[in-house]
Amino acid sequence: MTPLDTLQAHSSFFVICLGGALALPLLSFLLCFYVSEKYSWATSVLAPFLMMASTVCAAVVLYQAWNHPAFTWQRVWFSIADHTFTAGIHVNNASALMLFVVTGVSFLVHVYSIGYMAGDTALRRYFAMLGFFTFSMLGIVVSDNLLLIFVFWELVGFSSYMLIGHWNESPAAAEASKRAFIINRVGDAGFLIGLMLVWTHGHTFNIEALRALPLDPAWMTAASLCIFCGVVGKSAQFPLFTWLPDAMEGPTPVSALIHAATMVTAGVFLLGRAHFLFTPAALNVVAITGAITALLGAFAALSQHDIKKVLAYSTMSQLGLMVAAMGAGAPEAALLHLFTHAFFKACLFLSAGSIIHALHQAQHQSHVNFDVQDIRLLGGLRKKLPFTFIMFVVSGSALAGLPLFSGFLSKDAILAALVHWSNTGDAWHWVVLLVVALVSFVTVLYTFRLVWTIFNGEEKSTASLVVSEPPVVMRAPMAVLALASVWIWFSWNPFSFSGWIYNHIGAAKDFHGGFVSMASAAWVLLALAVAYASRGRKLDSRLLAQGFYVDLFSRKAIEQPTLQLADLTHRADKKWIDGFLHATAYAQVIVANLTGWFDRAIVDGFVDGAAGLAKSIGSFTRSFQGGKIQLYIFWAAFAIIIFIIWTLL
Amino acid sequence: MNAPLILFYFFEAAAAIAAVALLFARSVFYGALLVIVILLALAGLYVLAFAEFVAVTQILVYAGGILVVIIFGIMLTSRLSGKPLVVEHTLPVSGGLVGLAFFGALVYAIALQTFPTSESVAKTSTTFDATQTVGIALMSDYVLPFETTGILLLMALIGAAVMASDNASKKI
Amino acid sequence: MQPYLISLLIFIPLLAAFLGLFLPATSTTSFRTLALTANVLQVIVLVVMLSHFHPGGLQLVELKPWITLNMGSWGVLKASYFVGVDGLSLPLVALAVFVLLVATVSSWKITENVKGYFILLLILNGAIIGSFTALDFLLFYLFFEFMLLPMFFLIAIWGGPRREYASIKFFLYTLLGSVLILIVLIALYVSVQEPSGSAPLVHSFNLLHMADASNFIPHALLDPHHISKLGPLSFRAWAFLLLVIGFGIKLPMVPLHTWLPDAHVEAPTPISVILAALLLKIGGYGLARIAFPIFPEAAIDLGWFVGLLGVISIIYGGLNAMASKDLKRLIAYSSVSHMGFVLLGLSSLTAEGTAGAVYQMFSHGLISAMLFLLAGVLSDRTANRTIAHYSGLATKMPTYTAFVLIAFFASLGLPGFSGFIAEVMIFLGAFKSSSVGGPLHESLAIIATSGLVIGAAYYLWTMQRMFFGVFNLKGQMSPEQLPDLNRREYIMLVPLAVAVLVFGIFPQPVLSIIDPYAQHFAEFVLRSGKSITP
Amino acid sequence: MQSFAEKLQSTATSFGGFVPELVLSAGIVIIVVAGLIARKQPVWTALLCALVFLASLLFELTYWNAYATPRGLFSNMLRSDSFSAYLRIIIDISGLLTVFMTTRDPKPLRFHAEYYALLATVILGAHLLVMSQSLAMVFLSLEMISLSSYVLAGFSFSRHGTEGSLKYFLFGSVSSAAMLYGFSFLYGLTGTLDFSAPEFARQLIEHPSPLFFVAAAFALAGFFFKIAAAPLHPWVPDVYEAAPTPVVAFFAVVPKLAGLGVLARFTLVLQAGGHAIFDWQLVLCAVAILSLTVGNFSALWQKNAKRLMGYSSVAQSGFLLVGIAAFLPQGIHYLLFYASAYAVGSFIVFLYLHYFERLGFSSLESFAGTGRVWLWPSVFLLIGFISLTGLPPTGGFTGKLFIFTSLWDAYQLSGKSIVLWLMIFGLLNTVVSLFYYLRIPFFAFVRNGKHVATTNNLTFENLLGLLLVVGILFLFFNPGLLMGWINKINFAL
Amino acid sequence: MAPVHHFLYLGAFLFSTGLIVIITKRNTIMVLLGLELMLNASNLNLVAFNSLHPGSLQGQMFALFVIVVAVCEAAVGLAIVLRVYRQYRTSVPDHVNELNQ
Repeated sequence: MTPLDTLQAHSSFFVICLGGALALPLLSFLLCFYVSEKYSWATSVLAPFLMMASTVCAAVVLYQAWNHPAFTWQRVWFSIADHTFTAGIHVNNASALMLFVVTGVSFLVHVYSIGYMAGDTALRRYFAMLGFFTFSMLGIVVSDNLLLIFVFWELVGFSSYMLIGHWNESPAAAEASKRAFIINRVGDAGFLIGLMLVWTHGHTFNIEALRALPLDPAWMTAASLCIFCGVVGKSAQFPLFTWLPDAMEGPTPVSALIHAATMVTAGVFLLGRAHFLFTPAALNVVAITGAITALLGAFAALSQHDIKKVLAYSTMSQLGLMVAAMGAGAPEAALLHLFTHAFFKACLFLSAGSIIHALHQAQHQSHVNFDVQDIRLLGGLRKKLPFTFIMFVVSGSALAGLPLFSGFLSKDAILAALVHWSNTGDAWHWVVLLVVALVSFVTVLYTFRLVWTIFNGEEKSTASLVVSEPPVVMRAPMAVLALASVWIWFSWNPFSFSGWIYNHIGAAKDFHGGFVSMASAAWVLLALAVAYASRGRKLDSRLLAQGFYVDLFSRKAIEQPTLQLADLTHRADKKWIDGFLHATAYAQVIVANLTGWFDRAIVDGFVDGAAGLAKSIGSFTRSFQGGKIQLYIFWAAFAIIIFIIWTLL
Repeated sequence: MNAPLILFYFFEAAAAIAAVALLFARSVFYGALLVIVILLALAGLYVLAFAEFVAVTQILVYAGGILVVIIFGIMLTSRLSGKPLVVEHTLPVSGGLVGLAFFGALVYAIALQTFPTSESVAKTSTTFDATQTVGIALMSDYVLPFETTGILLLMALIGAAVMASDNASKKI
Repeated sequence: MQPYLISLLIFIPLLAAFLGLFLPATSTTSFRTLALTANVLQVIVLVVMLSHFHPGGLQLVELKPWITLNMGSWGVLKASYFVGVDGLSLPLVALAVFVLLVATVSSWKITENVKGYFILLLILNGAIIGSFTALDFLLFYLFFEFMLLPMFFLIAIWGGPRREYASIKFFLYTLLGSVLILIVLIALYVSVQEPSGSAPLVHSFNLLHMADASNFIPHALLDPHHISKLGPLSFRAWAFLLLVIGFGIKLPMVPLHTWLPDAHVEAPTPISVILAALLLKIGGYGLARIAFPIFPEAAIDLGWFVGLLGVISIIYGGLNAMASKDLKRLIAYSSVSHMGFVLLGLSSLTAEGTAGAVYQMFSHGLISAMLFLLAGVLSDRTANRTIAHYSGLATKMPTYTAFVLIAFFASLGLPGFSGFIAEVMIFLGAFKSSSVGGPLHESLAIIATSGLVIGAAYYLWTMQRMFFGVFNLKGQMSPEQLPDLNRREYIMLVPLAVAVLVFGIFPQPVLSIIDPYAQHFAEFVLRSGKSITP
Repeated sequence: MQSFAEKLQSTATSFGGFVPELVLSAGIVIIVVAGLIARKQPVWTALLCALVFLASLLFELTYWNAYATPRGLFSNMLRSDSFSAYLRIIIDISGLLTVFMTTRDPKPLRFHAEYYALLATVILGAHLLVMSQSLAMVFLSLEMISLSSYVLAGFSFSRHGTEGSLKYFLFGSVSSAAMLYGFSFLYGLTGTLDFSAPEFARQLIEHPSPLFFVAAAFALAGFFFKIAAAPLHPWVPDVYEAAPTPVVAFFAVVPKLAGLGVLARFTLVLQAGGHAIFDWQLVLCAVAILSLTVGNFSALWQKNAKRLMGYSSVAQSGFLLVGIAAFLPQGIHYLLFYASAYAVGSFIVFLYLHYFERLGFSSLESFAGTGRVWLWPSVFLLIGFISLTGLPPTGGFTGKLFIFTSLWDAYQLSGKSIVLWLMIFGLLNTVVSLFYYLRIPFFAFVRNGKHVATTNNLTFENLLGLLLVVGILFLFFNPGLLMGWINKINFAL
Repeated sequence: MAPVHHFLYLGAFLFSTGLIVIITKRNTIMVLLGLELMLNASNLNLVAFNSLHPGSLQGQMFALFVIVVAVCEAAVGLAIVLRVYRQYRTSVPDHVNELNQ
């Protein structure tokens, strides 16, 4: 099928909507920079409006593309020799859905930001970068070739850098944004190597074309693992996850966006996109990495004290689950979890943001200062923030995987896939399954702990504050997202994950999920009970609180040595390489002095040493300065006779 | 051993001994006298080598001219001290070694050498009128060097006059 | 008109320099106007040139006899005024015209001895264009050397506090390089004859003739058909190495790079711009134009070495940049790192790598010009470029920070900026090299990717230290000294930023010019290199 | 054997090819006499001297075609050919320039007639030297140059001048005595004083011996002294520092080129077309390398401009020797080209060193800031230095390109590694040389000095400088003109 | 007549002696004397060699010219020495050493 044919297969309305969905965020980015300083408030109207338009377009695209042949469109980007590098769009069910989810969540975050960021000095930059962030993510979603994905991949990194570091006067934010970008770059370097492998062996980056190529498993394993490096960086997998908790320094809506729809999900989406590249060997690595990440994230979330960090580790853990599912050969399950997670995690963050926002406002009024994100200082907020409480509970339930919530469905899908996988493959696959089960248990624990600490019990530091619910622009998005966290949107049957999404975003394998669903429900309820029973306990583990010291390790073992190496090379540059130059300069002095021997009379004493060293020392310094003609003659004669004797011999 | 040969070795020995003495002479004046001895001895050798004209020139110009000039120079440059000028040595060891090395290398090279002769030596006689031949040669084959020498002499004298001119003595 | 376009481009500035000699030294504006007029005229000529150029081989050629000496039995020595542009030189010429225009505008800050400054600048201008277009080795060498003295004086007279040391170092290094090139030049033209083959023998400096193995005089020491050895390598390999070192100094290539940081730190802003954006490129240009095509078999044999040096440059330069305490020095080291990519790309002997290398030269010209202009903004205001003395500049100079951000991200190879295209193609080419018979091992490309991380690290760290955080100054500066960008700076920076962006998103116009050259280069070097191997 | 009459006849015809030298000889006498008459008018003697040189130059040019066919003069004492004629032309021009430079000196020149007569004598000696092919004539003309030079070196009449003179004299006479000693052995070994005679070469080839080598080495020592090559160079810096600048300019060119001319002939005989048992190429290469090293490295740390130029002169001898060491026919042509470029470059430099010396600048530091005030002189000086370094776009570069070309050719032919080393070493020395050549321009343009002066750019000096600068640039941009002329020169014995 | 070699040995001896004198004597006039010795060594050689070629007078003629040149050298040399003495009040060459200070 030529690109033209596919174009005709879809209505021009579809194309316009697709273009709109992609271009409007970019337009938002450009326009926001053009708004003058004076009217910067206008951006908070303009950007959400454009995002809304984009969301509508995406909805149309989703509606029209759903269960239709994939829409493809290609242009030559540039060409070299007989190879062309194309830029193209490929929209199938998964990407159309992702398109909608990304734009939708982004729109909600935009709206929420109107309230949350009101009064910020750099509002234009904020909304512009939000637009750009969304645009970059959309780029990844619809691109039809790996190079283009890599391009947007990096742009996502860039926009996250800008957003995490939005409050760049704060050193911590600046540090966090820098680290996020650099750690992502480490993964990207791996991704790039993967691209090189693909190019060298396949001579194309086009995903569909690659799918059709006869491929050699050895280099496919290598290439897919390299590409997985990129995923590890972007989706915060072990060991490159440390940037994610740090990224909480950014504004909370940004965190919501990063964790729900953009950035971290990009990795999982790419895994789904390029899943055919992964050989079983590579998939094993993927599964193990995912399981480790999920486990680490879940346990680390247990002993965090910062609301956002708990959520961050929880995201990491959830991403681990998705990656593990990918590794287990169930991309549909992973994607399903991706979508459900997008909504409830966004809701969780926005709710957390709501708490932070409300308490900040209150603090501001009563001039009290404490860390509003530290849950040890919070408590009993249920009465003061009832709406937020409900939102938190709903989305938290989804996260915990309680039945009737979306999380239950997708987690079920993953578990079912893993059960199937462990039945068919090597024995150690069971370990992964067990780990995942453990993770879902721990998820319940920390979610319960979070909700309980914040909303139940006595008020601590907040007792004296006059706290009010956030404005409606913030509450509305939360409500929408909470609504999207119930099962109904994903499958009619609250206990069966094989709904319309699961069955159509890929070549879904139908697992017999009934037993797993029951077991899972029971498991979660057991966990809930345990959580309630241990509600007062504190888990103070430095190991967990510090994220297993991976961060510390990377600082001590990688960053510091690198800096020391840089220092070393810098000194080497000055001392050795430059020093060599200077040494040659000294050598010149020496040579000049040696030749000066000829002209001057250094050797006066040397030659006549036999006659009397003492006598000549006096004339030594003087002889240094000027020429004695007889010495001139002596040296000339000496040179000649040496030369003659040397030749005669 | 015939008389010329005895004379030859006599002159050689005289020149050599005088030269050795010159090496150790500490008075310029004695040095000059020793050089006169050498020059005269050489003149004798020239005669033995059938170069009477050169020998005569040697005695007249060298011993008679140059040396007088040099002795005159000694007088001029030692007039302040009044006492006999004592000459120190500089670089005696290294200078001597270099000189000896030259001598050794030359003797080594000469000893290995045979020289081409254009005609048999026996044919020449002591009656060969060198002076006339020299005169003819100077006017024919050697007219260019002869004239060149003239200009050289002229300019050397003018140059010497410039250098020695008294009003040039400024102390800067 | 068309046949004289290149000559016009070369001689407009030289003529202007000559005219400048007769202007009164007191009139500052007249020199600015003169230089600017020359630059604008060059831009016009360039536009005409671009409209006449069609992607393909050598074009707009001018070939005039210059020196023809009949040396009797030895033959005829022939050098010509031979200029032309192809896919390699045209982008660089365009870059040169553009950057020189920016540099002239940036020279408004110069107030001392304006006459001398602008005359030297104009001479430098002509010499740079000349080097990029010359196709006769002697002519090339003339222009190559001709750049040296103006540059030397521009650094030494108008430079910073340690200018004398820096200028002499620059001069010595570059001269050393050019002497090495001279050795090869002599050896080459003695060994090469014009293809006519008739008596008398014509020794030609024509670079195209030199690149044809059949033009070598049989049994000459550089004759590819009778390879004579000197030590472990053949004469041709030695010659190749000499050229690599000679041009590598200019490039600069580790470990021959130490002149660069000093020269950059001390040079006045416009000169830094020219140095980084144009002079370094002449090293890469020389390798691509002279070293590789004339000694293809040596390029295949020793390409791994060149590539290795490239990788070392990438990493070593990056590490040094990380440890630099002076902003300009940091940028200078980043240039070392980026020019390492050029070496890597060229030595891959693939079309991708070559095109990437040329594109990298082009793009680095734009980006480094921008970086040095930005560094110049700070030096102009406070004469202090120590990174540690600043923090939180973003609040005080937001526009400036925005441009710095763009330049930094462009330089670290963010997609959307021109550097990305170049680096990706170089990586692809370098990785692919061994599979098409090129000299590079895959591991080189893999190791080189670490340069991406290092690049991000030092730029973002600098960003964090200087621009983020709370506004604070150290070292006897007051905030009043730091107004945001003025109109002139804005005018200089915007076109560069736009160009970097445009060529990052739409590389095809430039690549279509480079492409025929790159294909020909890779194919030619590989084919003729393989055919020469004894 | 010819009859006396025939000899006289051939002598008489010899004068036909000897007109410039006759003019010079007559000129010397006239100048001396004129000096006695016009004691107080140095301008007249200068003009007279210039006229003599000009006449000599014009005669050289008119006889140029006649020189194309080589012939022996005065019973083969001299050889009249275009090779020597070319060098004589450069020598005459140098003489003219020196006269001009001298007249620029504001201080009254004492003994002016003697001064100009001595200049003319050196020129005459140089003429004779480049034509000589008899060892006797070589010795005589060399002495003619030397003795006059000793006096000229002391013409500043200061303590330093005298010291330079003494050192020059002692060193020079010892070297010429050594050379003479070598000549005497050469005579004994070959039976002839005419080194171009066939039997001279035959004896060399058929009876090589250690003594022959020693003798030739002694003879070469004298030549090396004259061209200021290491290891017979130690006198150079002292003399250059002490002598008046015009004289130094003169020394840097005239005796050097004259010595070079005879050295080229003599070594060609010694090498005997490669049949010689001793490798004289090796000797020349070694001396060239030594001169380059000694000259360049010692020059690096000099503080006095003229002393620096002294060492530079040693290094330049090394480069000139490169041209000879190639032992190729075109090598001689290239050598002549380089020598011309060297002469022009050297005169540019000395012209302006003299200019600045009159303004009171002689140490390198004192040049600080002069470039700002005396722009054109400084720029011309810079171009002169660039030419001496051998960078484009000057004739110095073309010359260097040419001589190293012939060296590479020589290497291709012989495969001797020393030749290759000389080439690499020589070119690398260019870098070193630039270091000191640029020091004066560096001080002049880069360092700041306090000079307040109004300058007059339209002096005859600057016009002359401009002419020379244009010449040196022309030698780069169109070397064909001069090279075409040089190519007509047939250099053979 | 004695073999020519004996002339040459003496010549070599005189030459070397002259050289030693020139290098070692701390008096300019002595140095001049050494110089004369060296010139005479050459003359001796020339005359001796000429005796091997009786038909020609080359060596002898050369020797004559050398003598004349020696005169010139002596004259110029003495003039210089006198000037040195007048300006430096010394005839020790080592003490004439003010350049390059």
